[in-house]
Amino acid sequence: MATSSKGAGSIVSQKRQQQIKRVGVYTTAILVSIFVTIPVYIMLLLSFQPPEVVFSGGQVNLIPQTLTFQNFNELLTTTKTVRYMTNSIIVTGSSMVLSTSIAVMAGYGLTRFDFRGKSLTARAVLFSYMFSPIVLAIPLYVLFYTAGLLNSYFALTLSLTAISTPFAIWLMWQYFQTIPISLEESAWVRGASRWRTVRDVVLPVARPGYISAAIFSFAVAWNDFTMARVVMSSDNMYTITVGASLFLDRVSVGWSETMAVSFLMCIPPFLIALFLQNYLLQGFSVGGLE
Amino acid sequence: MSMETRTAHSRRFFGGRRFLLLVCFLPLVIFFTVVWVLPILYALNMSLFSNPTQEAVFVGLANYTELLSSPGFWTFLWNSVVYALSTTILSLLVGLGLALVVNQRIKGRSILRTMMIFPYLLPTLVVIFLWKFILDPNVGILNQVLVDAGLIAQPIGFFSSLKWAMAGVVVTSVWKFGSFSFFILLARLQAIDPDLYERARVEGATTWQAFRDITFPHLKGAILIILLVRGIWMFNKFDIIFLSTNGGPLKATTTLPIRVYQLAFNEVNFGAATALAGIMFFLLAVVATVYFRVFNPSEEVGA
Amino acid sequence: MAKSIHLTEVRKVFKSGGKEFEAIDNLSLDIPAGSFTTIVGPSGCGKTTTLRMLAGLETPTSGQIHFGEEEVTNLRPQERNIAMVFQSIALYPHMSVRENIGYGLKIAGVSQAKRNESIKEAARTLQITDQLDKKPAELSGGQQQRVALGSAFVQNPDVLLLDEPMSDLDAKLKAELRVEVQRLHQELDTTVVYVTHDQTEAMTMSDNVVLLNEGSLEQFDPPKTLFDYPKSEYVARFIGTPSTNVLECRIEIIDGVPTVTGHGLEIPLPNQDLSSSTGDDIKIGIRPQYLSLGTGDHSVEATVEVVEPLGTESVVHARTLDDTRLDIVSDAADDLSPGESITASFDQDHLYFFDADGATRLFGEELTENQSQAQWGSEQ
Amino acid sequence: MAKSIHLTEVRKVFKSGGKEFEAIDNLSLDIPAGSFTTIVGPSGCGKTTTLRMLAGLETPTSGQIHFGEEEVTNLRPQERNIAMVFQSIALYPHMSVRENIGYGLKIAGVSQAKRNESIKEAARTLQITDQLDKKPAELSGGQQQRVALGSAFVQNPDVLLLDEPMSDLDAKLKAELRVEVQRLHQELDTTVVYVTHDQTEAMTMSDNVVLLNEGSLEQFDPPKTLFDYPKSEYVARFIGTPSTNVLECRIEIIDGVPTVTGHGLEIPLPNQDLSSSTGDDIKIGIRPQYLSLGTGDHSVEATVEVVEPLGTESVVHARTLDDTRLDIVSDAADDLSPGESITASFDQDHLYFFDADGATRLFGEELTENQSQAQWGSEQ
Amino acid sequence: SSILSGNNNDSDGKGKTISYLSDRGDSKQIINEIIGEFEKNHDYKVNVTYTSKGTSTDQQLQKMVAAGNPPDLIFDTSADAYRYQRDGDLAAISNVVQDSELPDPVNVDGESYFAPTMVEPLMFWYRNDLYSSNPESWSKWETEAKQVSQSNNIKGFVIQSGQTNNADTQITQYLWQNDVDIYNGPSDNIQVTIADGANRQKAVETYQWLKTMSQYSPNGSGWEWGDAIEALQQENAAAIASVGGLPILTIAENRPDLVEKLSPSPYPHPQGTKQSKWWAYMEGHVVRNDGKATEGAKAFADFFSRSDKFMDFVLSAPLFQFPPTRKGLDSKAVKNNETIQNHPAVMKLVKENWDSFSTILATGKDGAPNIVAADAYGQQLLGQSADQLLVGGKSPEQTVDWVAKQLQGLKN
Ligand SMILES: Nc1ncnc2c1ncn2[C@@H]1O[C@H](COP(=O)(O)OP(=O)(O)OP(=O)(O)O)[C@@H](O)[C@H]1O
Ligand SMILES: Nc1ncnc2c1ncn2[C@@H]1O[C@H](COP(=O)(O)OP(=O)(O)OP(=O)(O)O)[C@@H](O)[C@H]1O
Ligand SMILES: [Mg+2]
Ligand SMILES: [Mg+2]
Repeated sequence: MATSSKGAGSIVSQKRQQQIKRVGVYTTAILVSIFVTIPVYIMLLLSFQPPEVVFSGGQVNLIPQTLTFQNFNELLTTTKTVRYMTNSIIVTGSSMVLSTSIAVMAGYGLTRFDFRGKSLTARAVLFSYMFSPIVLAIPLYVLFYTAGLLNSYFALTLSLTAISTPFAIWLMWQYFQTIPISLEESAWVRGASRWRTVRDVVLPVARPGYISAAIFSFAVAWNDFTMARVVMSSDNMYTITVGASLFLDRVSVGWSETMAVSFLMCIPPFLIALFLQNYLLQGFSVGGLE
Repeated sequence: MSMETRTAHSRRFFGGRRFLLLVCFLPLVIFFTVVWVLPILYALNMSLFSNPTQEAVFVGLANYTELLSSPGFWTFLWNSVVYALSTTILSLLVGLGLALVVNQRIKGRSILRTMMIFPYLLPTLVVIFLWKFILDPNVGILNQVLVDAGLIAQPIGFFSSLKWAMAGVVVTSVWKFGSFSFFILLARLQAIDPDLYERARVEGATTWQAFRDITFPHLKGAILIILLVRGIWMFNKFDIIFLSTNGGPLKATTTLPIRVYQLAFNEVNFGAATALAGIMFFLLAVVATVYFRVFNPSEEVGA
Repeated sequence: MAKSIHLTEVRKVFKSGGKEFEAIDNLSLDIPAGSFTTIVGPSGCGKTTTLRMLAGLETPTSGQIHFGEEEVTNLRPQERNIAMVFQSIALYPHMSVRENIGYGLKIAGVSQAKRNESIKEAARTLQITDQLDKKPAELSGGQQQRVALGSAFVQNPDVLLLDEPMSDLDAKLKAELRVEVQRLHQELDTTVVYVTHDQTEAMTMSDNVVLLNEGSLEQFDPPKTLFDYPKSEYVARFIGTPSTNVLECRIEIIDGVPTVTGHGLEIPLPNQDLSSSTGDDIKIGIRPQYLSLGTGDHSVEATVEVVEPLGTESVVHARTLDDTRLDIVSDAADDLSPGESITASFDQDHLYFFDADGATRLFGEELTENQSQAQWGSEQ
Repeated sequence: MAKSIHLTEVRKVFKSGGKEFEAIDNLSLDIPAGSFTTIVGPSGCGKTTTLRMLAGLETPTSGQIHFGEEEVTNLRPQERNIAMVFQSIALYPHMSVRENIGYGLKIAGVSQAKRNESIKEAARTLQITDQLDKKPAELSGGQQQRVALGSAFVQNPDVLLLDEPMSDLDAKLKAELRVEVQRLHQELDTTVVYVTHDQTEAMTMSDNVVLLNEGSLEQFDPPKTLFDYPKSEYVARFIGTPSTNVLECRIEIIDGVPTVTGHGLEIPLPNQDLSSSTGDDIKIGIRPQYLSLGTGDHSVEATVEVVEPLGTESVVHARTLDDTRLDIVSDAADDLSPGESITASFDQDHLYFFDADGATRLFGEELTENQSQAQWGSEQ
Repeated sequence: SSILSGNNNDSDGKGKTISYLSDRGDSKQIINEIIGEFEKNHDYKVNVTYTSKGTSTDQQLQKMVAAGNPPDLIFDTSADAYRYQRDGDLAAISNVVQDSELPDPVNVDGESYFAPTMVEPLMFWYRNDLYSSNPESWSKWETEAKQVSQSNNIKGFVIQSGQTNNADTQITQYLWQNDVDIYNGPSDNIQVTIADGANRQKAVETYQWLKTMSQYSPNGSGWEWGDAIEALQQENAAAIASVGGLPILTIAENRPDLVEKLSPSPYPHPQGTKQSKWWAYMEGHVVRNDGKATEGAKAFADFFSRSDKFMDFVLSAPLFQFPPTRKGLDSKAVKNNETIQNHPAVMKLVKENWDSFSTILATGKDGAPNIVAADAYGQQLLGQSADQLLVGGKSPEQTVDWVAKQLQGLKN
């Protein structure tokens, strides 16, 4: 009989095996949590402790002793952190919207239409990944300078969008392929115009897809240092990454303020991670790969 | 039979098709031309000149040949490959391990998930702050812990010793980018029909056999895509290395993108810098083309 | 207002990857206004394609489609007053059941209050009142199909197109809904075209049945006619369970009379103009229900393979001496066991005679009644 | 080697979200080695759960399971020599059909050559030889189910568990495969437990049928017994299509004889010990097949609602005067039309009598044959 | 100009908007005030682009030049100024420099190209509680460092290496301390002499010294100023070299308890002889000649140098930046500055050594401007040489040969 050897040699009971597996799983989980959390913990620790407490005695004290907002106070009163954050939020927000809109339109077009040059478009999008973005700095600067757009939100938004769009398009393209065309057809049959169908059916159904794309665009834009450096040249226009890198040079600014400003930069990503991860997962489940 | 063809045909007679097509692609085409095509052409054009921004002299491919024959090129290429491969593979492994864990029904999995996505969204600058602080030989927690535990006699300058610099940069990168693979793989794992595992158990498969014969084949396409996309991105990654080691010590972490930067801004040789970028582009395009031919990752998953 | 539907020499060719595939081949049909027409046929025969052309989701490669007087061949789906239930169900995942059902009405500008009323009524009929506030993903396959039905019915269309709308329901519910759908059809003023591959549905629900065979029309008739007077072997085999038995025979002249011989049978064909076919192969078809284990005009020897008890009756699966399958429905088969020899008898007026191409040449009752015209009349 | 299966007071409680749900309640069964047992019941009654406990994929909350002499209650699936076809089909999407079928054998270490042989044979039987090199996604639902069947059969297990393995097949193929599965069962030395909610399958294929009702055993008997001697109204209604008609009546003493009255009926119950129930409600059940439009011992007036022609016969859906549904299967209903009044007659030996709780108290034939014990014996 | 750069170079330098590139973001407030006053008095507008310290000014500049949009005014070091002058990009601002008391480090053919605004000398800081005395000579230095390293859980000193300004200046200073003449010759014929004769011997000695001292030092490759200060702050090292009072300012923030324990000191001399050359950065303004508002930039540089807020600008980072003239040191503003008052030892050191302050630029014969040194500093070749020695495992001799070869390479 084919399967007579089943179960041979199993001395450990099913329950026991389950236990061993659980222990393994939890150990991995804990190790990874430590790996991920420690840097974040340290950031929180430093942000909310006076530096002389953290660094006293030549050791970094890992146990919080007090709670202080002194570092933030310092940031907010002596630097343009608020202004930088505002700039960051403006360009990140507009880049997110722009990149996602382009991705939704292009993704929809690539899935729903057949036309000559479609595969060329798709390939161009893919190959644009392969050009090192740092080389774009000079041509883009020239471009924006010529167009008189330097030092504007518009130019920075455009540059950031340039970096995030290819992947976002790819994500949407894949995502739309999982949405059955019959959903749209069903709306047409019921008398809905094309535009109405897009509004009532396509967009709501594609939501996880475009939220993933938006999160990705967010990560790119919020992350950015190079492009902001290329495009922005006045203090009032710097984003928080550039701004922080400027004032962190200062004599009087130490690790504590560094961590405090890092903490501020972490708030939007944290909110996104907290509230939108489900969409991200859904979006990636189809968009990420196929 | 493809849905696209079906609708494409059926819509030929519908009003508005052309218009909708235009709406879908016009922004893309304009945008793409402005922010990618023009700059890239401009850059590639620069690579054919010496001193292209001031007294430009056309030199043809001289910049390219010069770069390829310079001894440093192969070192930097090697560094790039080491960096790109090790970060990609490690972040894949970390992502895979954790995705497998989170895919189990355990308590706190959603917290784990939140924790994992978080680093990916952080600005590189912040990531560097955090890791510099951890790996720093002076204030660094890691050194402090290792010294206190008696594992090392004196603090190690992780970003500044030949032995550790690449490792330091890689760990930092993996910390940030591990979650990219994690999310893609987790999504993929969750799409696997749990009945497949039950069927395998009934058929007598061990846990390992089930992983080999079910989990792995399902993840294969995703893994190939991650290797490709992440690999390209890491090969082109600039900021994380620049901010942590700036290519040092002694070129130990100088990758091609770092070198491009140095050529452009330290040595003010835009011709060579853009030529090097062109070489990188060419290398990646070749690798990607071969990769697509051999593995066809999109088909892998599509099935 | 219900409209008649006319297809005139409709062809549909799909091009994919350079290859052409003819999904529908010269189909002409005249479906009366307000009638209930079922399209049946095996998988891939072009049922969905036909329906999609009616809906305007595909454009015929050639030929015309009219709704009543109006030519609609090139009209967009939005411009035909139709409703459709898709084979893939196609519910909007982001809308509640209520919104799904009401979406067409909303598009048409019906007020919220009126919409709710229609929705409530449809939900009651389809037994999904409790599900109204759920999302489609929370429903079972059967419930989803009922929602799809509901959303088509509330729209009160001229033409209602249903693509296998009950395939996911269980037998009991199916039986109930069949009755409801018929009731709704009677109440609404609409022409229904219903695609299915379940012949029970085709037989029980419809005024007319369209039977397709690889894109061409095989027969278009009321169900009873289809069952009793199949135009071909294909029709005879497709309609009715178990499938019609077919025995291969030949025509010989015995005692001057053209006679069908084979399998130990001798069936004379007096007065029939099949003598010209002497020596030709001919097939005879007989429904399992008309075979009995008792006596009859003719009989065939066979060996029992399996007996399937079905409650009041059983199906006996047997094979003739030359290994042709022979199914018999009988209520006296309980004590048969595999391997046993039986004699299956039949009366010749239940026979169908098919020529080598599978076209029906003669119905058994014509032999007996001496009629030369089949009841379903001349070629339509 | 086929093994008998014994379930002893098996309970299965699911905990989810703090709530407990009893999916199986005190189930005891003795399934003979080598037999073919079907588990039927409506959706959610615990069929799959039972099967999964046999497979070792769920552990009973209490009670024991034995295969032959051996207790397997806590053994892992790998340690029981079983094969299973899942309700969800569960084919490995990345493996070809060939690999799918052979996977269990590969795990068991069977050589490539031997594997190929088994696969080839299974594929021939299941008519999927042409599909062997395709991926599951390229197959139709029906083909997929056949692949799943194949991979279970090639494993030659002690116990073969099949969870609705034919739900996606079309009627014709289903009929064919039913026969094949039975043939395979006869050839292989294995005990088959087969879950379905298609009663035709249950009736035609099995040696014994387990009918579950919300997790408890309703009846465990050979199909014929189940059909003819249902233990309860639930069983009578569940088995047989159309469903058994049930009319609510009462017991009165008429002329000193306990008599069932209602719907214009008067059915005396001589010699039956139901006199103690005088004044009680009682329900009578009669299968639509045993109702006729002709004459009989008793008759009921009804109004036709819908007539469904089914080829040789028709189903008449009617309602009695007090609006109870009444279905009649008849071959003489062609000219009935909705609204018409009919008289449905029956012989009393086809009746079932249920008490208020739905338990069967009496079979009509007992009245006639004057037997006081039903054929299926005393309470089992 | 380039055919590629979109060619916006048609300006006559008479534009009204001055584009100003500066890395002094930390003195932003005062700079803005000065700009405000300037704009009130002149018909110009000033647009400042701040960059972070280090190389980002270069990057920003290259980008702007490449686009044909060069800035008019740059805040930079004298060494960079000389490089730009060599490239022909600067406009002379002789009137700004020569009419004032400002030093004139970039004077070519009688024209001045650099208007200094501040001086930043290197300084040595040590733990007065761990070092038994101020280690004035190399031998003492070694004994102290050894003693501290062995008896305490702390490194005696920090040797920094790598491609950073920090490492480069320090290695240069060590060589200077041993009287190594890295270069020689007049501006138009600079010779690299580090590997010649006696210089080679002394250079090898110096590198040998560094190697010895590195035993008592944490590995410091790639460190910038802040890293060294952190070593001091975290008590990983007992002594470091830095720019001016930067360490004490930082430590006052994070470790107030350490402030008392730190003392400034000049670089020790191997022979204990007098200090002859002491690296001090000089930073200030240069005006490019290819911008759109060259004239305005000149006016602004002049206005800036003469502004009554000039001292406020210098003192916006006291102890770190010092006035560009000796006279400025004695000014009221400096004297009254609270931070400076708190650290009299620093001021004393600066005043005593003022005369030996020198930049890398002035390393030609008799202090003539040295373009090779400017370029070497731009690429931090001497810092790299220490990396070759300490990280790359070259011997002192090999290191000297390596650095000589690299420097020679710059000449071509
Ligand atoms: N867009 C298309 N491109 C190419 N071939 C197509 C297309 N749509 C349908 N076909 C082909 O046309 C034939 C008829 O398809 P259709 O969907 O009408 O079948 P069907 O009768 O509805 O079958 P089923 O019962 O399986 O739904 C099939 O062979 C199918 O493969
Ligand atoms: N893991 C589980 N957790 C909680 N409840 C469950 C679980 N599995 C099954 N149930 C519940 O147990 C009951 C029996 O489920 P089971 O799957 O055995 O039904 P079934 O008879 O196979 O139904 P169907 O015909 O629909 O397949 C159902 O009410 C189901 O919701
Ligand atoms: Mg179809
Ligand atoms: Mg089930």
